[in-house]
Amino acid sequence: MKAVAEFKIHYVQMLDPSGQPVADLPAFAHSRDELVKMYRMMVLARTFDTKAVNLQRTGKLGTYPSCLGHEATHVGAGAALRPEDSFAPVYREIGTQYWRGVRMVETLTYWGGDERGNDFSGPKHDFPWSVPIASQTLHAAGAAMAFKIRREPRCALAYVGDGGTSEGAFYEAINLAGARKLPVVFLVVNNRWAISVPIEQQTACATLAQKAIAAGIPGVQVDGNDIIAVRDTLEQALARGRRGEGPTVVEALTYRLSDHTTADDATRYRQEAEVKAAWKIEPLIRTRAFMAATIGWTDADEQLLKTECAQQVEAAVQEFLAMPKQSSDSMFDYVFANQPVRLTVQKALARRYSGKGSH
Amino acid sequence: MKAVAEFKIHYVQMLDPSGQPVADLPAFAHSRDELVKMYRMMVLARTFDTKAVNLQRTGKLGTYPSCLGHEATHVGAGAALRPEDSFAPVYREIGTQYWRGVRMVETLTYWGGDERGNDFSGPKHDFPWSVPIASQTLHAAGAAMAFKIRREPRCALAYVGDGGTSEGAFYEAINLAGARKLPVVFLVVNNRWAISVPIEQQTACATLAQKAIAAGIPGVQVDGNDIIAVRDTLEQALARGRRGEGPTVVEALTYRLSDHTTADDATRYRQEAEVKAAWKIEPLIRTRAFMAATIGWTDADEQLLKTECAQQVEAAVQEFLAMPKQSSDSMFDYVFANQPVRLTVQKALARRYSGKGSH
Amino acid sequence: MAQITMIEAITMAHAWELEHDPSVVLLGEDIGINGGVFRATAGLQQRFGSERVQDTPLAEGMIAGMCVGMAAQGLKPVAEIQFMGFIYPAIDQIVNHMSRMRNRTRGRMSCPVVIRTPHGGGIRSPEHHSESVEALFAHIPGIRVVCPSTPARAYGLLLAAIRDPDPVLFLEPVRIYRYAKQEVANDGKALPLDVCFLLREGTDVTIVTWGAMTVETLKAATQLAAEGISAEVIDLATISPIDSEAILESVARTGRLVIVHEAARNCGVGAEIAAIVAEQGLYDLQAPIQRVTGYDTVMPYFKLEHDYLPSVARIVDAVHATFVD
Amino acid sequence: MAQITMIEAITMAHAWELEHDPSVVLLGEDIGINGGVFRATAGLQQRFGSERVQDTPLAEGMIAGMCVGMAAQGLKPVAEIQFMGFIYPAIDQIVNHMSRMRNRTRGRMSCPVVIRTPHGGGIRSPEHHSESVEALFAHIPGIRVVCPSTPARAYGLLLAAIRDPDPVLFLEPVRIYRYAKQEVANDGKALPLDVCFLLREGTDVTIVTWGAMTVETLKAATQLAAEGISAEVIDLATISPIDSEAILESVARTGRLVIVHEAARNCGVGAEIAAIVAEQGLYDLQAPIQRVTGYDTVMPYFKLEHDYLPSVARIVDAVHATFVD
Ligand SMILES: Cc1ncc(C[n+]2csc(CCOP(=O)(O)OP(=O)(O)O)c2C)c(N)n1
Ligand SMILES: Cc1ncc(C[n+]2csc(CCOP(=O)(O)OP(=O)(O)O)c2C)c(N)n1
Ligand SMILES: [Mg+2]
Ligand SMILES: [Mg+2]
Repeated sequence: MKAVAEFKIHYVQMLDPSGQPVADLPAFAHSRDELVKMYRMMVLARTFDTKAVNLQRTGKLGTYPSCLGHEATHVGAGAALRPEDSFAPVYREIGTQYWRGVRMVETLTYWGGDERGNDFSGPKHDFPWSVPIASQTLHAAGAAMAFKIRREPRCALAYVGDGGTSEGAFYEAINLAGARKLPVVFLVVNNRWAISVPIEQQTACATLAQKAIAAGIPGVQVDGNDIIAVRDTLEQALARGRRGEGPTVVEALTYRLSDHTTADDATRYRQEAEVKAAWKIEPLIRTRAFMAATIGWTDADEQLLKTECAQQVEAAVQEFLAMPKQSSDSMFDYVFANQPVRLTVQKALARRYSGKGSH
Repeated sequence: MKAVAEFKIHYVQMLDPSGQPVADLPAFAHSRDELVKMYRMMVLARTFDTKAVNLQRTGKLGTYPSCLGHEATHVGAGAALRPEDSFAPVYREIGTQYWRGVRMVETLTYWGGDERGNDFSGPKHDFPWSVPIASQTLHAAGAAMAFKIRREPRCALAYVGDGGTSEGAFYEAINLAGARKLPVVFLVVNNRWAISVPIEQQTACATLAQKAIAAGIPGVQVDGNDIIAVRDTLEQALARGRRGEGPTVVEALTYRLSDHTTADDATRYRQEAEVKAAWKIEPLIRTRAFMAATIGWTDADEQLLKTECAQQVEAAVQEFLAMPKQSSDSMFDYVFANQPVRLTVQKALARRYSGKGSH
Repeated sequence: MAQITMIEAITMAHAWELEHDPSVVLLGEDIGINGGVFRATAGLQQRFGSERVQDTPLAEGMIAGMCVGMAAQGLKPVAEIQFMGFIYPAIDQIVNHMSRMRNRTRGRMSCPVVIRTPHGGGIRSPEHHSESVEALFAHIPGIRVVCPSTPARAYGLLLAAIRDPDPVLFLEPVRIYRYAKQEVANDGKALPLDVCFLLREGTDVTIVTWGAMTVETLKAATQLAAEGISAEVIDLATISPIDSEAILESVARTGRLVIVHEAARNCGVGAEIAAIVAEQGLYDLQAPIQRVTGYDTVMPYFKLEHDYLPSVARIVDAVHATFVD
Repeated sequence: MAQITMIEAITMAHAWELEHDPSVVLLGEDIGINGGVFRATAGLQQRFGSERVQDTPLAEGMIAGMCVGMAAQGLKPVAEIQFMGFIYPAIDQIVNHMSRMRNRTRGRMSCPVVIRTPHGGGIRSPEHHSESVEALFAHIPGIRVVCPSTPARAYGLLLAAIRDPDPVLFLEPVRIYRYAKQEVANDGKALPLDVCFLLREGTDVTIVTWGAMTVETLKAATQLAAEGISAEVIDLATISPIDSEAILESVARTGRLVIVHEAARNCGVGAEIAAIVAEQGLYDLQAPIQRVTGYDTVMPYFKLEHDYLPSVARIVDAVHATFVD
């Protein structure tokens, strides 16, 4: 039998779990500023995350999906993107958003049950959070189509989870992107779990990067706990897109150290030992070790950073708690630009009952 | 960079376009009975097809999708299936159906605008025609799940077109089948066109067999105009399924020699030269040449076969034309097993107006 | 007999049917070891194994399409869609295949499938988690739509749905999953489909509702009774096909009709009920029909969800309005 | 000014807008060199290039999702779904994103998208090619549903739909794509959305309909006129939001209401119209409302489609019924 097509999936790692370089490092990994900026954002994301989980526990937030363990992937992607690129998140990627200018108070507003949290003060061309799994991959492809038609050197980036790669929308997006050579990168965050379903139950694939082969586009696997590798891989993929060379699927291997969301209890379905092992390879430890070794990052630096992050988070929380609720009018005012009579009538009705709750 | 996964797609051909063997042939290719049976079915399908197109032209049928050029794939698959397997067609695969016992009058009934054409007298466990592209791939996977749960050594087979591989449902089906190791084969008929959209516009993939890689399952490409190769490849894939070894994607490379359907005019979008070239490699010529060389198939045999087929088709047409229309009751009687009052009332109403048309 | 919640009654019905009918297979996202995000299938995989109670990959269209294939080959799949806002990818299979397989094949094949999904809001859920789009499915021929309002009705109607030879969309009102406990006998007895339930007899006005809104409606009825207005409360239960006879009969007695539902008003199921009465019971009406519904807006994210959901006050005012005009 | 068919008017509107608004991009299956299976985009790819008029791979969910992304980044996508029976895979994107992007982002992003699709049956099409499920979309907040009934209205309403800052589902009644020619000025003038059109004035009964059913309804009105019954015929045109003021005003004058549509009756748009009148115009009604609709069955395969479609006779009888009761 004649082989008519051959494929290989490569794996990229630059820092091993202990922070030792295992490959030639890109320029930014030699820059103190860049390293500190990235590390800072990872610590900020983790600080915020802990706080948000607590706010949920005390009833100040609704269900909240933690980003614990995903910081290298999220911040690495943020650092790789240019401001003019467009970014389509799922629901955990605060590390990317904060890099791009979304404010923490907006995250709190959103998970506090208020649409204003999707009205980012930061990058106006970034997509809002997207709860319906995998749907956002098509939005990024659509954005890429807009860039391509307008001949803009911009690239779109969509996140999708390991679970999300089972949804048809994901394949439709990568196939279209391949067929039309769109400037878009699909970042598959393989954190091994989709709520209670482990990756082995989700697919028979050895890697999720190989899903790219079904679209005839490049797929690459990267250590998602290694921010150097993530950023470098994505910078290359995004640059390819901006140069008109087409889409890429990047699979970032990481681990969801938290429950799925605050509404979930992962002890029901996964082994303590697995989580423990994952804590050994988590992203912050190795980045810090690498910084200690290469730029002399000290405990004092660390302490200062943590204090700063805590203060920033606390300020955001205060701003959030002081925010007045939207009025019932806000239900009606953004349904259409040109409001039909029917909605104007209902708006008046809603005002009459507003605040009276359902009882 | 470390390669973490490697894949190859193989191509299977046994008879070249002139009918010369180019590989070791399986046992059935040495059996006169089997060869004649397969060839007979291909000729029957083509005879029926020509007749059906004519019936449409004279208003006796509605839109009809020709199978011209697909006969080796369709009949080869029919021959590979066992009666107890379950088969999910799209809309062209009469060659498979007739092998399994569907009657020609049923095809005419269906394309004549009558649901009774889906009530096959033949294999009761085969799925009806499926117009919504790619949706049937999930039905086959569901059937396979039923076989697996009941520990039955049966396999399901779903067809899907090259265009159909762009629908999310297809990927969802192959991914699920891989993840649960289901006894199902997905037969992708790559006839190079999805109505007016050529395969190059549909996907950036070099082969459609490689879509299997996204499901972590085997994919193989076969010359779809070579009935020996198709049958042999499918027999192996189906046997794998029945043995509990999981699903396979088989891509059959063929060509749609006809318009998409009788409602289409392919001269609007494709080159005469391409069609001419495809006629040179179509399936009947090479099978006949092979039979002439190996079992002494003569012009007289050919003539006799053609006459027989024409007679059989004509008998089916007569039966079809003599069939009384369903009554308006039939609109209501199969909506639910337990008819709600509302439908009983409407059924009486419909009877009152039945036959009065819309004017 | 223990007092149980609706969610427990649902688990109990599943268990009964898994035990008594070997062709019943449960499938859905996280329904296995996790027991479903609302715990509707808690313990069932442990008890019946991972083939009878299957976790699926994350794809709702796939779940529905698999159900079609499994059902056509003799199984009775009971699928969970994690939230109603995620049922949309499954609509193609539901409309184009599941609900018309019997019709398309003249009865050769059929789809005895149940699709269960949480329905409605009011529990501070994330975006897209509070949908109540029963009207979309009520418009589709060939599928029943059912929504229970108590633990006992959840038990009996779910059994009926699983046993029904045709597809049923089974909507589970999240707001009352754990709202009130009730004694429910685990006797395998199904309740009838296609008929509504009289929750409270009355003489002055008929209020038709279903699912979680029965709670506010019954509260409103109590409040109205205190003012001397006797409200009859009907739980639609089977949303499609509608038991129009019962509604018409009630309106014939009371002369007034108020319909309460959580879904958006425009082309909601309330419209169909109003239309039926405007066609077949017009002369019984002593006042214009009133609908108390969600607004024609996106269900707001949870800070405002109680400004969206019909309230007791709105129901009471709507009943009052039928006495003013 | 040439006499043109509806399908030609649609092509003309597309061409006008492609020429005058560089952000307009057409996409769909077979809309390029093939010009669409009904020829709605004939010649447009040749004229505007394959980026402005794009063939897509075969995936409706993809088409809708791409539209969301393109629109959110400033384009105005006009997508064709080849037949309405194939719109189901697109519903997730339409409901969960397209129709609520403005609301979800408090206006930061929006989706000025038009989704065009053939609507209804009556032309001997294969299975799944004759759907008229406008009610599903009418129930969804944040998207308009529009259906023209003549070449001129198709031209003017399609322009309006493309220019509207929010998503519009544009339903094209296949039965009348080439039914009658009309002079249509290619002047780029849009018709208003959200209002209905008075097709025929009358005093005795109001008949509300849309799309292809306007043909049978106008025939019925002519027949009724011969008997001395003066029927007012209203073309809904914008199916959602409904112009209830116009309908209520008409019923206030005529005292009778008949609604005609091709879609299944249960929870069809006719129910909403009936409900509006039963709420706000009850005292104007001199007789029960009548709905003349498709049955609550799957649209039959074409041998029986004319037994399913509302006929002139059924409409006439329904009007008569409003005089009997
Ligand atoms: C279409 C859809 N189906 C189901 C859900 C419910 N749900 C939310 S998150 C989730 C699992 C997602 O897993 P994965 O894609 O791996 O992302 P992760 O949560 O691990 O980041 C599910 C099933 C949803 N949000 N959308
Ligand atoms: C979901 C869906 N979308 C669109 C169509 C309309 N349509 C019918 S056949 C076809 C092309 C199918 O091409 P392919 O899958 O290659 O099969 P082929 O006709 O070549 O056998 C299209 C777009 C459909 N039937 N179903
Ligand atoms: Mg995951
Ligand atoms: Mg094809």
